[in-house]
Amino acid sequence: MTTRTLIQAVNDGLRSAMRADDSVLVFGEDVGPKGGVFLATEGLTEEFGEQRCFDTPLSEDGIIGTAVGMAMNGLRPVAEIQFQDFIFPAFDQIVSEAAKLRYRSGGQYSAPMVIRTPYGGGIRGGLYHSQSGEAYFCHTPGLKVVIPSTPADAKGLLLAAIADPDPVLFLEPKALYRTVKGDVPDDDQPVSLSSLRVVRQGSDVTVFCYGAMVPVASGAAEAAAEKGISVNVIDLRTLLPLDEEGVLAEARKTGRVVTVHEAPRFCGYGAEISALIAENAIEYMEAPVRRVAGFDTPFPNTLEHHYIPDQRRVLDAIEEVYNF
Amino acid sequence: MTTRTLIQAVNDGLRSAMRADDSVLVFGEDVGPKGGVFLATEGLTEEFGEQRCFDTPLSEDGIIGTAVGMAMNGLRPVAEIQFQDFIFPAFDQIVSEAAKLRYRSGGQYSAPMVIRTPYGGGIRGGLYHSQSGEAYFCHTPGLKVVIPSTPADAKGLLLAAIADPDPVLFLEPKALYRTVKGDVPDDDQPVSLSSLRVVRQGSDVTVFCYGAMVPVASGAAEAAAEKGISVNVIDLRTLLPLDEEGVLAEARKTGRVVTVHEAPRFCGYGAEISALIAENAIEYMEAPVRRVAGFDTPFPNTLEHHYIPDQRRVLDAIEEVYNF
Amino acid sequence: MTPISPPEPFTVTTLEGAAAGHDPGLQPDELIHAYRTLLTVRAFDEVCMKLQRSGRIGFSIPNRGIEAVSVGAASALDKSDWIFPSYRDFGMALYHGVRPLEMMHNMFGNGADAAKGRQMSVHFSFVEPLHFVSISSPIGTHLPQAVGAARAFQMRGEDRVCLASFGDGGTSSLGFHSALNFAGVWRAPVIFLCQNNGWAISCPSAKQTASESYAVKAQAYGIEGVLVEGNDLLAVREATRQAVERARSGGGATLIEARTYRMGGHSTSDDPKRYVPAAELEAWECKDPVRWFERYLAGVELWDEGLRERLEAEVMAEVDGAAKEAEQTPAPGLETIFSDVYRDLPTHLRRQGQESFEMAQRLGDPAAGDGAFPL
Amino acid sequence: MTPISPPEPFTVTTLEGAAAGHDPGLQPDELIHAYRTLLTVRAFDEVCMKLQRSGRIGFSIPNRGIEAVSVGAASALDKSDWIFPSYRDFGMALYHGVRPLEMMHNMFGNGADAAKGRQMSVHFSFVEPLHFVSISSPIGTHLPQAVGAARAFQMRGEDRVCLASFGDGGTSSLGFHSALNFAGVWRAPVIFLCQNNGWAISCPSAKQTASESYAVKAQAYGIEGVLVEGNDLLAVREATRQAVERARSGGGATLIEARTYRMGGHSTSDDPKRYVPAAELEAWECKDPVRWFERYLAGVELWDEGLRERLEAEVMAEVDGAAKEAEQTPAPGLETIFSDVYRDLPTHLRRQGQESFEMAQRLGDPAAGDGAFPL
Ligand SMILES: Cc1ncc(C[n+]2csc(CCOP(=O)(O)OP(=O)(O)O)c2C)c(N)n1
Ligand SMILES: Cc1ncc(C[n+]2csc(CCOP(=O)(O)OP(=O)(O)O)c2C)c(N)n1
Ligand SMILES: [Mg+2]
Ligand SMILES: [Mg+2]
Repeated sequence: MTTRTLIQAVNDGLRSAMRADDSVLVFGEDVGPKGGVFLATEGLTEEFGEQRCFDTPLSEDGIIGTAVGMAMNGLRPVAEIQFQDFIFPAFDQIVSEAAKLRYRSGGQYSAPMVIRTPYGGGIRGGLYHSQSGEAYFCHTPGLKVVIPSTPADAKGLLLAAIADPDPVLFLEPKALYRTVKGDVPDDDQPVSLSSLRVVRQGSDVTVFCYGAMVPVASGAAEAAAEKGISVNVIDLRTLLPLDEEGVLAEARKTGRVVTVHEAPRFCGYGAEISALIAENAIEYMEAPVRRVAGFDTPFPNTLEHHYIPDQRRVLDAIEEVYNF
Repeated sequence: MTTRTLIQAVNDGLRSAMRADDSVLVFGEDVGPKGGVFLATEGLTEEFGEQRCFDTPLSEDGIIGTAVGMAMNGLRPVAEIQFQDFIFPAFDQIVSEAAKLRYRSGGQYSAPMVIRTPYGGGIRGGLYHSQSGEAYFCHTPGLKVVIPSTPADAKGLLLAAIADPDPVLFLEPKALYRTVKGDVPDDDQPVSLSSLRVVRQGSDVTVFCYGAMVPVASGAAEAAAEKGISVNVIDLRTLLPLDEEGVLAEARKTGRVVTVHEAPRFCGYGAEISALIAENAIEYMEAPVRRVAGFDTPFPNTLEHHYIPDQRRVLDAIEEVYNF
Repeated sequence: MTPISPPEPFTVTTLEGAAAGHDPGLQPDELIHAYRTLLTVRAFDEVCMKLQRSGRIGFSIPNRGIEAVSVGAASALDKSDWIFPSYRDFGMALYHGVRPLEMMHNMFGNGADAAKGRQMSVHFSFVEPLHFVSISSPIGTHLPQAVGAARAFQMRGEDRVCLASFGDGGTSSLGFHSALNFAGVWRAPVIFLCQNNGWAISCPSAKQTASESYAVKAQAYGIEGVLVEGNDLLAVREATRQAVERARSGGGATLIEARTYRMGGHSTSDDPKRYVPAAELEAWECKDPVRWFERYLAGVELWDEGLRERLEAEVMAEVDGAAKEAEQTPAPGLETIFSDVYRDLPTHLRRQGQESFEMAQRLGDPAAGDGAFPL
Repeated sequence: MTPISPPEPFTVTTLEGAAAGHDPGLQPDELIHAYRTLLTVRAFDEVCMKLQRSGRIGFSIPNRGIEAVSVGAASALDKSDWIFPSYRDFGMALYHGVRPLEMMHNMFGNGADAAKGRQMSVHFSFVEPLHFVSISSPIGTHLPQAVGAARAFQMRGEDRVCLASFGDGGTSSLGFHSALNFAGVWRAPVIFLCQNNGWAISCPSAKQTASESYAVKAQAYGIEGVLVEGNDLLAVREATRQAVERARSGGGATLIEARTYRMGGHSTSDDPKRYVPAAELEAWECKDPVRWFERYLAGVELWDEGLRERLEAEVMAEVDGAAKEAEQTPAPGLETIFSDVYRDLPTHLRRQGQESFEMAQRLGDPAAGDGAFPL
């Protein structure tokens, strides 16, 4: 065990996977000598050479399109998209190609690959360096979507994603890159995808969250505890495929549910959690299923702290469903 | 009033808008001399000339990107994307640009434009000529998303979309293009956006649907009536911005709700309806909120009739929530 | 608009069939195999057209007029190379030994189809006898994929190449730009084969680009560009052979523009009379690639009318038989809707599959549509 | 990799400042205005760097070394033309009369910012005194927009043009490909100005493209391509002037590659020492565009050291004052989160806005972050 920040754990995971398997390649914009704009790939070109960690031209379509081809042909590409906001030029390659290749070829071809990209707000990046686009991808069968919230999960889930036979979108909460620290196993311990993490056990209200909202929800749970409300905090970790049974069990346990994410509320990921509950566990619900989310606007800049759900807003929702 | 098919009504709407306003342009792939692969634009080049209805190179990014620029600069572009499945190369222009231009420029620039595109299954088009991507766009503040299900609405909503000051994605249910006929006003009667349409009044179960699922839901409602179940069928028509109050009122009215769409269930539009209800009307619900949807797989070909929700499946869900 | 004044495409054979001194690099049996493949493509087209017109399949993409491009290019590849085809390239698969029956299964989308009936017809996928990579409908997406697959060959030090084929319309796609750019920078072993058949559905080349030719676009990416007469099979073969050699020897990518002409509609759903000038069709008629190749074969004394009749009968019988067998083959099972989304079936798809089985048992099968496709 | 062996970029002025016989087409006061603009850009950079280093703004994009491109190009435009700028083009806005204060409001994202504090700093938007279209972070998206806006000019028979500016990295973007292709086919009145400053963040040109130059990419689209020395202000002006003339007279689009060099980091968050070879910086130092233009001005007897000192003091005072005023200006109101999503506020946003007001009143303001930006 070593104490690492979340971004260091990502770097550890990449390095470890590259050491274990020659077919693992890392590429994207500025991931080479510069080591990535957040330094997630620092030192990889030095250790593995330009053939295995390299910079590409400025084309996300090219990055993901070539990754699909490499993956088809025996390599394990781990492509970086510099900010999730810039993934959209590659939307077609991800949604039409990576996600559908195995299906449309009757299993003859497949695209085992990882797309890593930082997402979310908190760095005063405005509309285009702050977005949380998970819902766009979670509506796409054939993809897996993973979001870690701790250094240990960042490494463990990344290792599992790289080993996975299917394309995985690995969204990294940039707000947590250097603000969370934690113990990370020195050896390789993949964390299996589609498994929830119970952050905190509680019996009154269940909060479903992921990524940068996990510490926010935990803080709110702590504050709620002081007011005598026992909050169950669940880190979803893998958004697609989701452990639906697990989600329903945690929801039934408390009969009161709050979901939290930074992305806009409308058609956001929280809606799916609400819908699962409304369809399969409504008879257990003792209060409305509350969504705490970004507003249904583009992401602002100066006022981002009003936009991103914070402890106050989550606590407010917890109290509301608790007192309903 | 004239009896028209849905596609004829689209053609009428385009023609009428082009006659009324010189700044309205129609373009896309094969919309000129060929008149569009579904003939939605038939005769427009003849009537208005190559400057106002024309073919473009094969680039959806170029089609939408130039449309944004035209819209900024005083024209009213109505761009066609040949199949909704091929809109993804333009995803960045739609989601990052058209949707966010007004916001990011503090209202100095805006992109009043319409993107028309046929969506949905039923023509044995397989993975890439059948998709229903509405949820991808409904998670995008700044866009409006409209889906007609009758010839009258096709014309009326299209006229409203073209007159609208904001970018509108106009999804046309290709399965209904020639299979529904109906009276269409000869003069211009725009149908205001964000208004629900009550297809059928009922008191036991409310079914929310849109596009090609409207006749399916109506058929199911009819069949349910024979079994003594009174079904309230609501055509949402404008998915974004949604008349949320209207939806909640219709849901509260019956206390039992079914949503229907062709798109995959997971993170689909139905989830938002469920979530709205779970958040604002759960105390009125007497049964689970059931979703009838496409499966969480790519769209198949030979077996598409198993994939697309049909009357049997909708009726089954109606009975289930009724008997709960 | 800038007038399009291209240099002339290069040829190997005169229109009369003479190829003075040119060594095609193919043995007589290989030449006949190429010829037989041309005839098979034509037979396949003909049968599919009839199947479509009689409502037994929904859709097909004719190759009339452009057959020599696929067959000529394929003849320059090894079986260990990978093909990233467009929907107009099944001649390449046939050349390398895919049988019409395997293709017919796809046309009917039946249970024996390699793609398990999930794709529209004409969207083939094969891994044997060579990698003929699953065809995708979105135009251009396969191009950067070919570059990625080629990079895998490079990394492993293999001298294999990828050939990616696409139409004139495809040059406007995003994939074209990314792919040629990455291939240039990576010096990747790829051959980009642009089949310029004059049209992208109803869009003529003059509205597709203002550039002098499609071949000239290679310059923007620092790769080689070649313009070749697409109806001269041996010229296409020669251009491809040179490009393959360049790629195998580390010389990087080539863009080949094979200039040809679509002698019919875009697909069985298209009515070209709305937009194709009759004069153009007429002008190209005399360059029919099958007749052209026959004249060459006759010149080297490998061909007479008798051969054509014999082979035509042979391939027609095979294609016809294939159609009959494919039509009899049952549809895929319901489980194929849910498998292959992921390698392992996740819980939610297992449940959706079960529900859908139960529903089909309880309520009977839903009604199928008529399968007519508008495009 | 293909060695990059470009033709030499064209110049108007020698490095010593001589421009034998060349008529810049600018009056002395206009020349001085251009000079003053260069100095303003430099002062703005300097002040922003300090503001960023002291944590008062989060981010800025320096222009050191490339100032002549924006200013030279802007000088060839009319106020009725539209500019689709990149984030390195605020020199164009300054040239046409936007005041440093308006820009500083954006740098602080305060309530007086034209974009209402919604964008990151350096993402300007102006409609007066000319259309300087809202800068977007995604690279290349503005290029097809410029073509569309130009088509609107064409349709209305106006002889106005659009100038779209972008970096060497931008040539790999999808927007570049679509835009140049559409502009070629439409013969649209657009000038594409590629500022080749050698780097896309840390990616050097040799890894961006294998083409001989960026200018040569014009051929792929049938439009004119020009390579110009980017640090020679009058050469950039001349290249732009010719392109503008061509566009206004119906001759279509031009791609100008202005070759320059980024004499610093990509942004205030970047550490170029990790990747920029010191030798390159040294080689470009002697081509500093401000000094170069000064030598020209001296040659035509418009300049001496005294002028520089006077103007530097003048513009620094203005920029400094602007920074102080902008820093004092209050943040935008909470309602700006919800307005301008649509022209009219829809019900759900009205409700979300109200809830958020109430919450702020009930629970107090949430904590703001420190605003440091990593890129
Ligand atoms: C991204 C995308 N846009 C639109 C289409 C619809 N479409 C199918 S084929 C075609 C024309 C293709 O023309 P070309 O590339 O010249 O190939 P050809 O059919 O002539 O062989 C179009 C527009 C598509 N398949 N993909
Ligand atoms: C689509 C997209 N991908 C990535 C980025 C991140 N990014 C910002 S600037 C930049 C480099 C741009 O280089 P260039 O076009 O040469 O412009 P320069 O900064 O040198 O002026 C990158 C990769 C982005 N803004 N947009
Ligand atoms: Mg073509
Ligand atoms: Mg640059």
